Amino acid sequence: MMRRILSRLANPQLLALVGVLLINWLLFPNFFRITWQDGRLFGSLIDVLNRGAPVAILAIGMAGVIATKGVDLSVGAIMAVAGAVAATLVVAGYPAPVAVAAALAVGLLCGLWNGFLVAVLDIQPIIATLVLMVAGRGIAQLITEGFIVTFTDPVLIFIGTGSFLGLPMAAVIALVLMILVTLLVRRTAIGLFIEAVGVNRAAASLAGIRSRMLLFLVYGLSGLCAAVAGIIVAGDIRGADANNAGLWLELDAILAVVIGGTSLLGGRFSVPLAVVGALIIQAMNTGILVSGFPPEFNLIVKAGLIFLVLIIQSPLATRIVPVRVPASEARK
Amino acid sequence: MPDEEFALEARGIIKIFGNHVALDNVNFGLRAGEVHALLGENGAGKSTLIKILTGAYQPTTGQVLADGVPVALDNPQQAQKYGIGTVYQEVNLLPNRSVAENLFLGHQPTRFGFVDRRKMERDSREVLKRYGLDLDPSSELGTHSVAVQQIVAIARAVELSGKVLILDEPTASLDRNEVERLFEIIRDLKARGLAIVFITHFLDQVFAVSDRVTILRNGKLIETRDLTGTTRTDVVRLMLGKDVAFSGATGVEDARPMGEVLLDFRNYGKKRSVHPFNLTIHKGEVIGVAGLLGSGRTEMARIMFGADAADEGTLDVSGKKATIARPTDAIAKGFGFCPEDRKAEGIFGDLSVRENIVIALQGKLGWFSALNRDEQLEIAGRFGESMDIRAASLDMPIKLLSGGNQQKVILSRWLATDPAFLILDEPTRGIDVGAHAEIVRTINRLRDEGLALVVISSELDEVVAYSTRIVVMRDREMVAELSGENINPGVIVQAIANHREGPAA
Amino acid sequence: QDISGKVIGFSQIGSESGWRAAETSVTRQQAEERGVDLKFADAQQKQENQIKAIRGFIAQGVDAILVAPVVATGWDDVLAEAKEAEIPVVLLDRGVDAPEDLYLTSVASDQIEEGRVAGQWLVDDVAGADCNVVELQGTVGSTPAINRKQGFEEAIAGASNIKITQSQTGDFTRAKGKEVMEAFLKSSNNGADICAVYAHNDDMAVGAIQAIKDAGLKPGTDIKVVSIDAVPDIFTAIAAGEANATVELTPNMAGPAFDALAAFWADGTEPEKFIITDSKLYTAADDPQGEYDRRKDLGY
Amino acid sequence: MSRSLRPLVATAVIFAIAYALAVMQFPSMFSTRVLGNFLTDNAFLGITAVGMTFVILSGGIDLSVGAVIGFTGVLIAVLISWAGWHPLAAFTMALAVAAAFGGIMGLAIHYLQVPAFIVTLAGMFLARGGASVITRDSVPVNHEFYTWISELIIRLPGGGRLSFIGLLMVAIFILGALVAHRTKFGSYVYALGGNPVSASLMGVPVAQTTVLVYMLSSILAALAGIVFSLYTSAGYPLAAVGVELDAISAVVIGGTLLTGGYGFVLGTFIGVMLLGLVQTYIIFDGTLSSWWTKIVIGALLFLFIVLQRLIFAASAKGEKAS
Ligand SMILES: Nc1ncnc2c1ncn2[C@@H]1O[C@H](COP(=O)(O)OP(=O)(O)OP(=O)(O)O)[C@@H](O)[C@H]1O
Ligand SMILES: Nc1ncnc2c1ncn2[C@@H]1O[C@H](COP(=O)(O)OP(=O)(O)OP(=O)(O)O)[C@@H](O)[C@H]1O
Ligand SMILES: [Mg+2]
Ligand SMILES: [Mg+2]
Repeated sequence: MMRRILSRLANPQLLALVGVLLINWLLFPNFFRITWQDGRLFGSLIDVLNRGAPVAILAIGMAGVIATKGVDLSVGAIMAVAGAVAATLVVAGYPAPVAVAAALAVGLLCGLWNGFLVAVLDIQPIIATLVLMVAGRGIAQLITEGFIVTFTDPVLIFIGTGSFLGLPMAAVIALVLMILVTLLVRRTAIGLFIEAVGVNRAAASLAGIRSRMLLFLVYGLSGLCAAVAGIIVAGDIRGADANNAGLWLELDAILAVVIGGTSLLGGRFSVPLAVVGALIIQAMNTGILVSGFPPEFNLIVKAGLIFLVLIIQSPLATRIVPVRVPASEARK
Repeated sequence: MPDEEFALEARGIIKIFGNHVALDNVNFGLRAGEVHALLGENGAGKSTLIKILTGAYQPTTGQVLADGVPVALDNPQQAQKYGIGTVYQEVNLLPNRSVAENLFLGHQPTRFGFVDRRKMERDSREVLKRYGLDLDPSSELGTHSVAVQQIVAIARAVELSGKVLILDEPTASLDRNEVERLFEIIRDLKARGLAIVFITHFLDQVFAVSDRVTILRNGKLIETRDLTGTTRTDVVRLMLGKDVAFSGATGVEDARPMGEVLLDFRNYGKKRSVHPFNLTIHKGEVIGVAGLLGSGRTEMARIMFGADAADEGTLDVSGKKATIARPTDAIAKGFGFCPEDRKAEGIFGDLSVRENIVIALQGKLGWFSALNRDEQLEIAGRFGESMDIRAASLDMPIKLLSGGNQQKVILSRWLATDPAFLILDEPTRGIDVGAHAEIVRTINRLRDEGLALVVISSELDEVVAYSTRIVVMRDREMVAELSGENINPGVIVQAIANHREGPAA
Repeated sequence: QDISGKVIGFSQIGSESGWRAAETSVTRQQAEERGVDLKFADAQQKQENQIKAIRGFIAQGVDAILVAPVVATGWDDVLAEAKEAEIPVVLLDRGVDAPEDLYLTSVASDQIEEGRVAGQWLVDDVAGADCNVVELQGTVGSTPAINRKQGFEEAIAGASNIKITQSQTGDFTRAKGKEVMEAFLKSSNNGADICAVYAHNDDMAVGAIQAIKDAGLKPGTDIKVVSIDAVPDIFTAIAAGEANATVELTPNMAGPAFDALAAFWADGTEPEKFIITDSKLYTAADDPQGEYDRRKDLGY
Repeated sequence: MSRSLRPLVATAVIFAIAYALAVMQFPSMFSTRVLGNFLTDNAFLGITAVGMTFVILSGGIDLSVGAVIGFTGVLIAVLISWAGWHPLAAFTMALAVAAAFGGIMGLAIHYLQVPAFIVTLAGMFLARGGASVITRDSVPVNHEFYTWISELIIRLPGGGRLSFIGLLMVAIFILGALVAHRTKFGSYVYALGGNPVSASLMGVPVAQTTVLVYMLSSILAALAGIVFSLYTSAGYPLAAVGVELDAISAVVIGGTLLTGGYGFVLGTFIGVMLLGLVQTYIIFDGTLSSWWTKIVIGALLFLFIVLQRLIFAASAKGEKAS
């Protein structure tokens, strides 16, 4: 048992995360300093959790999509739509729970639309979700009519900036979602079916798996996760910024999932490792910010990190240093 | 004969996958102008040895020599340079490209640096004619049947082989005529001095064309010997390391008491696919399906299982009307289906053996009553044992298993669902003698346990051995139903060949 | 000076910020007031789309073209084409690096001046006291980011007491502004070492204000906030004492443009080549609540 | 008709119908001016899309092309305006750098066995970042060579112009089609997209082909960058953001399967023209607000894909019946 836990901790993703954090610490000695302030924890490490949460939440949904050999480019736009819906509703005087529920429902609907294109019309996922990626942001702007819809609703603001047991609410939500989704896919047969569909859809259908329903489920879940992230981001800045909310975050989410060891060719996937992937990306972003790096170098550092993580993970490296195959270990 | 010069030779080959030794110090020499059969059970390491000889894999240790000179074969391309042409075990061509391009890929005739398509297609037509195929070389390979694809693969390998031709189970999806034609070509090439490696599980074919035989067992070289003066029993004994009686060939048995009617297909069919057919299947019955390649057997099986939905006729299951529009409907009624194309429709390559076994059962149980890992292991372990699945671990990806073991896994997958009716499409294709006998035994056992089975097979001896009735397909139409005395190869061949006036239904 | 019935094409950059949305809606308003048939094309932040739009307008035979150029360079060919087709072109809110005879006039603010006004305010406000400034830049490489940085640096060049200690890009967005400010606070002794934040636009400033509050400090007092654009939300913050100053960039660039066109068509009056809009400074002394009310319906 | 030709025909038919409808509403859309603009304005996208077609045919994807266009533009501008190089020398340099860049991505994809999506995403960050490190400004290019090229136009009756870059795009499409459909390299690309394992066992030089495909894509992206620099007479690090998505859309609308192995270079040409048509239509309409523009583009994208599906499905049925 103990050994299993230990060997699970010794996977490349966690090692990479630790590596990035250590580099941050070298560049910025106060990186690990955490203080207690106004009933919440405060420090760069907490920022990593807080700022990493939206991408982590996107990655939770994206992992399932990628495991079915798909990809969801629309999540950034769905974030904007969900934020816009929630913000306009509270501004129009609806109670926050209604606004949140409506935003989640809209996100789910967007996801199901993607599922419909992929599962029923059989359109390739990149293109199917590209439709909503382009149109979604327009829909969000249509809802906000181009304004940044600022609100003062305490519930929405709490979702974005509050804290629970000293931890940022966004991180808590991400954690809870991660656990729920992991349980959903691993305690039921859904995870196995997702992988089966991703590996061989023809065989899956002959083995009696309803792959269409499953695709609806994963894209729906991805849309729902995007909506959660969208509400958080809106709550964080107390406003729905339809132009910029979630802009290009789909790429970060895909990256997180891939860093988490899920192949873009479908098959084995791990939700918790996708979250770790998101944290790696955020740890690096935060590191650049606190260490005072000139902004022109941000992208280059990011590219370097991707290569590093991928080289660590590549079959070539596993041949030299035998590390555990991450995905199979992540399974219960 | 240590210093004999071989056209192609493998010396002291060891190949280790992870911690599994697939080949253990194997020596293998090929003389020019011989047909050399490479035999062994499923998983013995035949395909692995071939892949090393052709540069697809690198040996862990050991050497490959061409004409006595050590050569480094880093990829299949280099092997082609040495005049080695290969048909790998699974059909490994490009379904998205034209037949002509599949034949000539990498060696296309060119004019002014551009591929000369017209010449390529003309040449293709000629090459294919030698195999009795008359088809449009510019058509997509994927639109043709597996058999045609297999022939194209063979033709390609023959075209490429200046010196050595390697055939890894080339006959698995060929019918008799095509096999005969292949043998003619093999004899012809042999006369021209080519060295030919021939892997098959059909011992008849081994004795029909081969000069020498090398036998592998569990990755070890057992023996290489001349085939003259060797009997089948010798070969089987060497392969298995023990004597076995081939339990299938029971011949005509007394009519068995039939169970009650399980399925009743009435005018069942699908337009443009399978003519409406009538078939009643009882519990405890094996219906053999015979027919030429492309006669529509697979299509019939798919319609029965709902993989393609029937659009006419009715079906009664246990006396009650039933509609089967998709596989889940069929599975709910207790059907199971082992498809013909294992790789494309059967296995989940990256998933473990365990998951491959439990997946259909889990599909039947639905999303929310998941089998936990222990239950999965128990089920997989049970079938692993009873079906004698050879895998280093139940948690290894199934794609690493040999073909025969993969087939056993798929069979186990359906047995785990406790089916009432099983459709097996070519269940013994590409399977060694031992596994073959085992599958035939399993079919008999299942029948005795009261299952109903439909088994499609191109091997008449085999069909005759276990069927209680045989239906014959021709041109996508069920043309005959044979039972009792009529279950013998002679009558079946007649039924397949005859036009219209086949033996009475 | 009636220009009603004229067809005028407007190639807008996009709708990447509230300010730009306001510019679009003000332009539409102005067009409607004057009875102009406005053809609007959104370029989604891409120069190539703007060039396409201008070519499209030419092919359609519009009477005049307004362009808010996304970058300064690369307009020679397409403007020459418009000139050849005898269609006057007016540049809005940014200039271009092209021969001046290729366009009728340019209505724009002076972005360097905006940065200078903001910097001068800070110089005056701290009045000689030491002040470490953190800077939230706009999108890396964008013209306003470069110019506003340059203007600010020019203004504080003379004041050795004012230093920019950290500078990062906040991409002109609230979310990034907040995230970057959080990091600045962490690396400046929880904000104790920061005296002021200079944001290249108000949106980032709004984000930064929230970050400062989250860190337990008082924006506007503990850390001064100065930014550019004068969008409604910053006036709310100024009114609440959470922001100190903003420099106005008016969204009404189209009004002067239409006026110039009207005069040009009426009697061929060549307008001034550069019509510079005001870069007015607003602080708590300028009735922030009133400014907010005046702007809140402009489509920011 | 061969099965794989069908999506191509479908796209062509859709384009013809869509164009006809647009002309009915705005007769001035049928003019040599608009047709000439189609070529000139989409030249860089078209050239990029040719490279993308090869990449997608081989079963990969290249997200770095937009960034390579931006990087190339900056590199050229800096070499010409700051270092005083002759434009042709700068072009050669840019193409060489791009070739190396694409080659390295290809090597990483093949030898590290990392999905192309991720490697080229890293490539995109690298190229975009590299461009901003060289300069943050938009650097103008003022060289008589540029003026000379921009004056190389064939004037058509009715105010239309065939520009050098527009014709260059057409030439690249023709060359691309020849390479894809008539050379061994082309057949290797299709083979790779069909099934890389089979391809390798059939003796396709997989490593070499992969590297060459990404090299080709980067080189063509750099050529597109050169065209872009001629088009705008400047280099700007943020130029051509998101062009990769336009290129992918064009390729897919043109009937090439993203899974690889099926498709035509000519289809991509029609795909590019279709995207151009949509944009031109929206400009001519001139009433759409920013958000409606996005929504309409998304809806049209959806419409084209679905129409193509329907035509494809209908003709597939027709075949079985015969
Ligand atoms: N890439 C691989 N990784 C790990 N193990 C492998 C790999 N390829 C083959 N093996 C294992 O090596 C052994 C030999 O396999 P091989 O395919 O050579 O058998 P074979 O004799 O051709 O069997 P069959 O008659 O069923 O085709 C098997 O146990 C198989 O599981
Ligand atoms: N619409 C059609 N037109 C012409 N031929 C067709 C059509 N549909 C199917 N076929 C051919 O009919 C044959 C029926 O295939 P099927 O796989 O059912 O036969 P089979 O007897 O199982 O043969 P095999 O042993 O090769 O699997 C195939 O060879 C296929 O090419
Ligand atoms: Mg084998
Ligand atoms: Mg069959």
